[in-house]
Amino acid sequence: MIRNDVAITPELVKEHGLKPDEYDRFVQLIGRTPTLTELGIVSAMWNEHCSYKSSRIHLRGLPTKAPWVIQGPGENAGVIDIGDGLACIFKMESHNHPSFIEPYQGAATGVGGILRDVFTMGARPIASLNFLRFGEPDHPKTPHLVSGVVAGIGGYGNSFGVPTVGGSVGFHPRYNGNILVNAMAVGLARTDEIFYAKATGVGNPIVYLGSKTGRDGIHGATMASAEFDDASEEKRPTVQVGDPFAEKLLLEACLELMKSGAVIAIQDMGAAGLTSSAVEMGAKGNLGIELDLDKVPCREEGMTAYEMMLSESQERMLMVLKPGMEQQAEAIFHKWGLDFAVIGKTTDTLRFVIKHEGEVKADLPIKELGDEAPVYDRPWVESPRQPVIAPGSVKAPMTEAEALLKLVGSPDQCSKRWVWEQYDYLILGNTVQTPGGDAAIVRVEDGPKGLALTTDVTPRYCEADPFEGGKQAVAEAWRNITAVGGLPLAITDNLNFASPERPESMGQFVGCIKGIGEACGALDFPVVSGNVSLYNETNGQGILPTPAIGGVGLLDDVTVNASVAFKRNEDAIILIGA
Amino acid sequence: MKSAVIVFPGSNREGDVVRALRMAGSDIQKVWHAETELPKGTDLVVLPGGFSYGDYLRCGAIAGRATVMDAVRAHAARGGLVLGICNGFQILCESGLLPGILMRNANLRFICHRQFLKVERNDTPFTKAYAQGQAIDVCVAHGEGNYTADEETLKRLEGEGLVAFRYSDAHGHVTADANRNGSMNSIAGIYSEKLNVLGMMPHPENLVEDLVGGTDGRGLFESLVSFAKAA
Amino acid sequence: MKARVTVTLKNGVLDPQGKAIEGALKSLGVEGIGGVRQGKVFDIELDTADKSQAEASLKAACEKLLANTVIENYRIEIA
Amino acid sequence: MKARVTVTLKNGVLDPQGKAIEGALKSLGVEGIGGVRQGKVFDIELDTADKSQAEASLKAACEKLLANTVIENYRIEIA
Ligand SMILES: Nc1ncnc2c1ncn2[C@@H]1O[C@H](COP(=O)(O)OP(=O)(O)O)[C@@H](O)[C@H]1O
Repeated sequence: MIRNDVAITPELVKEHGLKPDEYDRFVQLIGRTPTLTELGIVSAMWNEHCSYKSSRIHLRGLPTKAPWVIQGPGENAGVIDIGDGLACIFKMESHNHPSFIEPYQGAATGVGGILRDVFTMGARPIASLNFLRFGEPDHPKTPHLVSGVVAGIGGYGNSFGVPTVGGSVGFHPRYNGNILVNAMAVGLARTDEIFYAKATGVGNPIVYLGSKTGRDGIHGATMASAEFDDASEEKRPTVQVGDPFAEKLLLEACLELMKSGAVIAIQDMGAAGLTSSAVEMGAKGNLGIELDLDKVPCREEGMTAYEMMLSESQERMLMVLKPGMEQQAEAIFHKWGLDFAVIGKTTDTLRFVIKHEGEVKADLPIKELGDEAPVYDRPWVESPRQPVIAPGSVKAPMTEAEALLKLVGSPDQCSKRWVWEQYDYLILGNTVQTPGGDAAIVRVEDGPKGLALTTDVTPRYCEADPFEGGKQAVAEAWRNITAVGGLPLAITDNLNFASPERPESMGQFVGCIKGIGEACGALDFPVVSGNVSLYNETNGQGILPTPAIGGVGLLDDVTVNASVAFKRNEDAIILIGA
Repeated sequence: MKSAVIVFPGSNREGDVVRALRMAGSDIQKVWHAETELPKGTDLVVLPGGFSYGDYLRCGAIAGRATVMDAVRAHAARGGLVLGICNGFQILCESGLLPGILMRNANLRFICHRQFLKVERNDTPFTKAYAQGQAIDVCVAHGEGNYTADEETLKRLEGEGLVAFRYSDAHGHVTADANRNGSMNSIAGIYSEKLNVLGMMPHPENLVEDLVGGTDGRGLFESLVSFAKAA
Repeated sequence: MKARVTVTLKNGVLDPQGKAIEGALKSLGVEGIGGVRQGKVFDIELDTADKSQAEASLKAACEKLLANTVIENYRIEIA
Repeated sequence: MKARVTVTLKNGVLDPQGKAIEGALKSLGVEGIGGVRQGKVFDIELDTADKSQAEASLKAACEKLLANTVIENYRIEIA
């Protein structure tokens, strides 16, 4: 018998971000009123971030295949074959809203999250990049946001020990109330040692690894409604704090454990923590999952099932282990000073069962939590065509010399050295081209291969014409890679847009994706991973449509590369292209 | 020559220094921080860069008190060679093997950039391959590299010739502009009294190949290997 | 006039530094330590002799710079 | 039992961080700040109820780790 001590009111449903029809759909699915824990679980699984409910049907159109693609979208990160038995694993992800609230920690945990996505698959991270957009430089909030975000990215990556080799910084008033912080991580693994989220085998142990669970990141509105200790005079902060040291330990411990042969499946606990990681592992493997929350290592006392299932505490992993390997795994984790606990098992029931303090707190059909999530074909309108301006009709507002000075002195065009000097871009000793050029180049192990990496998009092009802007972003990434001598292989994307519930911004989204798809198809440059970030707006003012593209290319011989600097006096300068 | 590279849980530049040592012709063994002894026949102990225990309290503070450090202190007392780079320098200061402390950079930010160093003397096991007064091109990557010591200590370091490197321009001139982290007397590295322990903030191990920036860092590792071979 | 400002993490906010120190103290054999949380103190000289003015300045300093009020609390003591 | 340990820089030791904060406060328009020195506080939970034992543990923690006694002073307060 499953008890429900909290009345599920329409207000509570609303605070969980579920629309009335979405809630009805859920009730129908389970055939009864959900418990509070179940409501929390479904709100996490069915929100935009996890379910891609507004974007899914459009993303289907993107080219994702090529002979060198080992794993396309749908896993923690994309995987491509770069020869010699090696795979490059990479992904980009946004942390826009948390970075606006607390720039240092928001950016830091963004970097931490994407690094975890990459090493969850068995890869050792070898480079990271970031794509940043801020409001006007003169806006009172901008300096604080810029310095916090840059310090946070550096603080996490530098301590973790991955070189931050590239990125992009730009400013525009449309980001005044909603900055963009997108982080990309790139790792290396052997093609026959890649790990996936899909659980297999009935009765196998599910283990919890890494840092303890606290009340970090639990949604503010729901916090207020649930009855926590009223004694605490301060409103509980929902900000997640990153611990790069713990992440480094987690990396080493996970890689060591993977080598031992004990790991069947692994999933990092990112947004929606324990909930989405467990559901994903079970659903992908056609298995049920049973968790006993009494076993979860907690940082704070008296945590409820609801809180544990929704906590976004960082630096945690969930794994399915081969039975009998628990002790060996535990020894590895203790050597690295991390928590380890067997907290559940796989079952053949296809149900997601949560037990806590002798009670069943949730009992849900596991596949439906993912598969039956609402999917929307939201109304959208084509972005209005901008009139073509005849070059002859524009009068020069200043001389060429003045224009040049103004351009190179503008915040968007000036040197970004002040940013990347705060990143350790040299660690690991493989950075062949540092930030400041077209694409960065990192050597693969001891060579001879190298990877060319870049992040790009020009949002004002996307605003003027989403389709052309989307195409251009891919083309620019492609050009940046070829400009340093690389063969472009694949991209990851981070689609930052305003509210999908407004047909105009949905139109921008749809247009940009079509453009990206067209360019990727034409250039044999598939999308292997990505992230969608919608609702980037404040007070009805949306950001510029900003589909950031992270491109990866290969150099067969990394010593043969080109850089932006002019090399010698009297060299000829040649302009090529249409 | 046999090098022991100490690995703390948060070390992250151990691979870089292993590569540089190997290129110079050294045998290398990695030693976990919980060990109580160094491998037999160790000539050189290296404390690599990184964030040994997260470096949340004071950089190197927790590592300076790690189990393995007793063995490192004993090795140094016997006259054995010890090299601490970046976090390794911070650890040497915290463990009492070198005087002074590394504080937050003057601008309070982490800085990563190429940097010239003036080689103060070339008659030590670490610098024989360089010329005295030579400006070598290396890089720095740290948030807390601002060398600070009391007046007496500074006087002693200067008086006894224990300053190993200073931040300089490309010509070896020690200028205020070249001293970006605010270190006293532009100090980038110092020796122990017997010149067998060197701590330095910059990373010579990241400039040992033309492909990744230059080779000025090689001299340090080559000096060490030839010194150990001669001994 | 002198003042001390103490800035501490709010309850429930993860404190990686405190955690690392706790672990280190245990491994150094210091007994009886149950938990550690780290904060900051600022010892501040004030140019004024007027207490209410000093308080206003200190409050501004905390809100604008010394404390990150999203995750930290601060306390002002004027000597 | 709870305790607070306060670690501050000794007089005469340069404090670049304090200096920078001083400068930042000025440029933020916070008036009347003459000087700033930054230190650390540690809020420590103790497993013991015996005060003298607690004091001994805290002293050991300070001497062994929390303070660098070459440049820092510490003060222990048991609540
Ligand atoms: N946030 C950042 N992180 C790392 N490197 C950056 C960053 N921003 C800019 N860079 C470096 O500076 C170069 C120029 O920056 P920017 O003009 O913003 O980008 P782009 O050339 O891609 O438009 C980038 O290609 C990159 O090498």
